[in-house]
Amino acid sequence: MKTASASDVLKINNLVPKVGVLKEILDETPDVKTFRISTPEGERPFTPMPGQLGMYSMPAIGEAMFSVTNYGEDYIDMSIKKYNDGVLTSVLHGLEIGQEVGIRGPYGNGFPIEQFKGKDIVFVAGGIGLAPVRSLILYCMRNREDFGKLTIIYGGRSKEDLCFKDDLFENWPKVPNTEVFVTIDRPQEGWDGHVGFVPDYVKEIAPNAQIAAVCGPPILIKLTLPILSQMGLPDEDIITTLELRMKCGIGKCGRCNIGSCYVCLDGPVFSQAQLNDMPKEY
Amino acid sequence: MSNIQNEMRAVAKELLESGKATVVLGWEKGTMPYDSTPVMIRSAADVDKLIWDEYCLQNLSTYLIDFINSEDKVAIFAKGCDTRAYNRLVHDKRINPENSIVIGVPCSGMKNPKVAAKTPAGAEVPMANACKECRYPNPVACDQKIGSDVTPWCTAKDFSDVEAIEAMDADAKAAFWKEQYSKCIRCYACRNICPACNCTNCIFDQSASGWCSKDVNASENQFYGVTRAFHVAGRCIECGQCEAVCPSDVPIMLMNKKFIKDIDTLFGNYEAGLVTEGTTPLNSYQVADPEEFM
Amino acid sequence: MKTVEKAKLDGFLGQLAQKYSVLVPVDYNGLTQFAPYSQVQEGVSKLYLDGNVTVSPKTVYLPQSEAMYKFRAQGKKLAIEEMPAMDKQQVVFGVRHCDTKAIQCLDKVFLDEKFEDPQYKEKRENTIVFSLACNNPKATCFCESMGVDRAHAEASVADVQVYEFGDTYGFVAVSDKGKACLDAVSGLGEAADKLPDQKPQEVKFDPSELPAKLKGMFEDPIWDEYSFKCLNCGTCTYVCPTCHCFDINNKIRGEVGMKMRTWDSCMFAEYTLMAGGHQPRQGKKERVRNRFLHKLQYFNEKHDMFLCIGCGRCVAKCPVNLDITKFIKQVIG
Amino acid sequence: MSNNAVENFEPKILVFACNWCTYAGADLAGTSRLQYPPNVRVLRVPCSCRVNPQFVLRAFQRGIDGVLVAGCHPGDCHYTTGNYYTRRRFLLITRMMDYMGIDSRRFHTRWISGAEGPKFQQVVTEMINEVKAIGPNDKFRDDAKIEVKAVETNE
Repeated sequence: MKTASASDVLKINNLVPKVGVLKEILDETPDVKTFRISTPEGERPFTPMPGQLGMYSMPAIGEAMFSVTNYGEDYIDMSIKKYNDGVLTSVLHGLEIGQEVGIRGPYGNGFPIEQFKGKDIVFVAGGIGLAPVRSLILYCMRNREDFGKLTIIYGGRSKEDLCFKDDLFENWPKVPNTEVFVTIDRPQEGWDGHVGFVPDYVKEIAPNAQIAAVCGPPILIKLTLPILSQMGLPDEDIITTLELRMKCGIGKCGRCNIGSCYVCLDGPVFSQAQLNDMPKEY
Repeated sequence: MSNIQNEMRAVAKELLESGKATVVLGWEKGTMPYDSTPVMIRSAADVDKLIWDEYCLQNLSTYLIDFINSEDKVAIFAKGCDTRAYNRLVHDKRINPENSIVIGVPCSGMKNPKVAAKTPAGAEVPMANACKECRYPNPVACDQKIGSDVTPWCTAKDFSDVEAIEAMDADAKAAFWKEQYSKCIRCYACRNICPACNCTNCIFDQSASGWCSKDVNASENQFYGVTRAFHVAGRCIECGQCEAVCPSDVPIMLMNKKFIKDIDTLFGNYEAGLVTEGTTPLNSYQVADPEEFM
Repeated sequence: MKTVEKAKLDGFLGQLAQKYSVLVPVDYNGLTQFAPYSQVQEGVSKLYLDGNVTVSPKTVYLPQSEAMYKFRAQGKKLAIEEMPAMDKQQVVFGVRHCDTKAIQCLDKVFLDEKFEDPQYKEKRENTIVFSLACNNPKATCFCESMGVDRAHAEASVADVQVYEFGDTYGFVAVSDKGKACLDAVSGLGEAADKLPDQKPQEVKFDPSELPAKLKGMFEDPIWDEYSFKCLNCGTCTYVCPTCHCFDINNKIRGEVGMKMRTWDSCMFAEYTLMAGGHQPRQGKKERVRNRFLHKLQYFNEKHDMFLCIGCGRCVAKCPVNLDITKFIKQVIG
Repeated sequence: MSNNAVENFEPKILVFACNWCTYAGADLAGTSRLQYPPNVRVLRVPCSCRVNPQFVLRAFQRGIDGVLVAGCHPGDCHYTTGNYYTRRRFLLITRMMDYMGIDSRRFHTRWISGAEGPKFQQVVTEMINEVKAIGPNDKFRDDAKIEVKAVETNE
C-alpha cells in the first residue's frame, strides 16, 4: 500500500535503470565496439541530444557513463573503448547480441546546438573522442541547412585505431560543404594519408571556422585549445568535454564537482570561457 | 607541566632559528579545554602556540609520512608511545629517519578527553584507557629529550579486559561484538590515525575488489574490525589512538589486545615498536612453534 | 499549545507508536542516534533527549546503506525490481532545529525539479517531524550564526514544534500533518502559547560575506595551514547532517543482487579516483578545500544557502579538532 | 531451530587445498574410490600460506558452516617455509574465532600430503560429522536475503 502520492508526480526513478537489449554489436577498432541498444519492446530507450550521456550497466558488474554517439528510430548507439584494467568495459566487450543490459539516461547538458547554428564549424577529435563529437556531426548533417561549412579533423594512433571508418571515408566526404581530414600518429604500411598528431594537423589545416568542438584524450584537448585560440576563436566558441568519476549521473552523489559545477549535470560539455572560471581541479 | 612547555618552546625556537629544522610539529590548544590538537610551526615567531598539557594525546609521528619525500627537516615532539610509533613507521619504511628529529617528552599519562567532554568543569577526569596500561611513558628512542624520566606505573601487560570477554560463553561473545560493531559508522578514523595502519593503499579503499563492502551492517563492520586487527597483529604499539578517536566508542583495543595476548602466549613475549629492524611475529616462524594441526 | 508531562512522555510516544513507526533519539551503548522507539520499549537503547545526537537524523531520509533496486542476471536475461513502498507513515521525535534546516538543504539536492529522487521524496512525504527547540546549546553549537531560528524550526520540514519547559513538553502543530497527528493522541494538556528561556550561544559570527571572500581563495595558503592535520577519515562527513554524497554498490548473491546506495565521503581517496588511475583531488589539502568550499561557497552559488547549519558535530567529533568555525572566523577576519 | 531441522542439516564445508599436496591427496582419494559425504567444496590454492584470514572470515560471513585449510606437512612445503607461516597465522585465527563467539571447531587446519588420500577422506568425514553435530553457523553472518522473481531463459 502506498501511503502518499509521493512518487506519482515523477514515476521514473532516475537511479533505477531500464532493461535494454543489445540489437547489434559493431567492431570499430580492435578495442572499440559500438553497442546498439533497444528496449525489449523494440523501442528507443530514450532520446538524447548531441553530446548527452547514458548510464550503461551490467548490474552485477558495474555501471558507467558513456556518450550516446548516434540514435535511430528504435535504438541508441554507444561506442565503448575497452581498457585492460577496466572491469566493466572488459565485460561489455565480451557480450553477445541479445544480451540484456541496464540503461538509463539521457544525462548531461549536451552540445549547445543553438550556438552552433549558422556557423562554420570545426570538429576536432582523437581516438574514441569522436564518439560524442559524432553525435553532433550527425545532427548537423541531418539538419544540414542550419549550419555552415563542416570541417572534421580526426586522428588515431594507427589506421586500425580509427573509429567509424565508414563515416570518415564514405559517408561524410559526400555531404555538401564538408571536409574530412584524417591523420594517424606514425607512418604505417598501407596508409597514404596524413601522418602526425591532431593538434599539429589543426595548425596545418588552419580551418576557417567560427566555432569548434573538441574531444579526445586530455593531452589532445590541452594542446588543441590554445591553437584554436590563436586562430582567433573566442573562448565562448571553443567547446570541449570533461570527464570525472561519476556514480549517480544526476548531480546528487557529489563526486564529479569542479567548483559548483557537476560534470554529470552541468557538463560534460563546457566552453573554454566556462573552464577559465572554474578551479583547475580536473 | 609548564616547565616542559617552556622547554618545548625554547627547543623549537632554537631548532627553527638554527635551521636544524624547518618544521616543528607539536600541540596547540584546540576548541575545548580538553582539545589539544596538532600544530605545524614553520616560524620561530610562532613557537608560543606550542603547549604541553594533560590532553596532548595525539601521536604526531604519523604526520611524518606526509614528509617522506619532502625537503623539509621535521622535528616532532614524542611521548613514549609516540616514539614506539616512530620506530614502527621507520621499520615499515614509511617515514624518513634522515629528515626527522625526535624530541622525546616523558609523559605521566594523558587524560581521557571523551570523558572530559561529559564531565562538569573542574571535576576529576580519569586517564585515557591506553595510558592506564602504559608501560613505556618514557621515550624509547629519541634524538634529544626534554624533562626527566618518570617511573612507569605498569610493569606487565594487563589483559584482564580480554580475559573477561574470553570467559563469556560463545553466544554472549557473539552478541557483545555484534552490539559493538553495529555502532561502527565506518569512518575509518581508527585506521587513519593508527601508526601501524600505514599502507599506501588499503584494501578498504578498494571496494571494487569485492573485499570490502561499503554496506554498513554489524557483520561487514566486524569484518572490517577483525581484518584491521589482523593487519596490525604483531605490529600494534598499544597507543590506543584507534579507540580514542572512534566517534562511536567501539572497544577496538579489545581486538588488538587479544592478538597481543595470543602472540605472547604462543610465540613468546613481543614488544612492538622497540626496534626498527628485524622481523615481527607474523612475518617470521619457529620450527618449534606450537603444533595443533596434525 | 498542547502539553505532556515529561514523566508521561513514554505514554505519549507509546500512543504514537500504535499508529506510526516512531523514531526517537537514543543512546545505544554510547552511540547517540535515531532508532525505532521499540528499541527503547525493549530496553535495548535509552531515550536520549539531553542534547543532540551524534548520528544526525539524515539517516531517516538517507540511511547509511539503502537498497535501491534488486536484479536477477541469468544468462542473457536481466530483470530489475524496484523496492517496495513504505507501508506506514513514520514519526521522528526530537529533531533539533539545526537538523530541520539540514533537511531543507537535503531537499534542495534530492527534490531538485530536474531530477527528483523518489526514494527520498517518499520518505520525506511520509514522515512527521516533531522538532525540539534547544534550551541549552553546547559550546560547539553555532547554528544561530548559520541562520537557524532557535525559536521556530524550519517550517518546510517540521510538522510539530516541541518546546521544553521544566517538567513538561509543549507541542504546537505547524502543519496539517502535524495537527492530525497531535489530534490522534489522547490525554494531552492545554496551555497558553509561549517560548522557553534559551541560553545564548557562545560561538557567534556573520557568515554573509563568506561565499564572496572564498571565491578568490582557491589557491590561498590557508588550505595548507588547515589541512595538514586532517587524517582524511570520514568522521566529519558521516556525522554531518547535510553531507549527502553517496556511492552505488552491489551486493551479489549468486544470480541475484541488490544495488545499494551507501554513504560516501569526499575525504576518501576512492571517492574521485578514476578507472584509469587519474586522481583529481590528490590529498588532504584538495579534499579539505573541497569540503569546506562545498559547504560555504559552492552550495551557496547553486542554492543560495549554506550547506553548513552550525550543529557543531564535526567540531566535537573530529579526531584532530579541525574546527570549521575557527576557519570561518579567520576568513571573515 | 527445531531438532528436526538440525537433524536434516547438511553443512557446507569449504576446503582450501594446497596445490602441491592436499589437492593431490583429494585427487588420490577420488581415484582410489574412497567415499566421503558431498558437503565439501574444494578451492585450490598455490600454498596453504596463500589463505588469507579474510578468506576464512568471508566464508563464514557468506554462509559456510565449516572451513578446512589443508597444506603440506611442516618441512615439506613446495615453497620451503610457507606452511610455517600458515601455522602461526591460523593458531591466531582459531583463537580469534572463539573470541568472536564462532565455535572454533568449525575451523580446521590439517597437513595432508599427496599420498594421504585416506587421510583426506578421514579428515573431511570427521569434520562434516562434527559440524553437523554443532549445527548451522548463525554467528557473524551477513544475512541479506535477496529475492527476485525468476526470469525465462532459452538456455
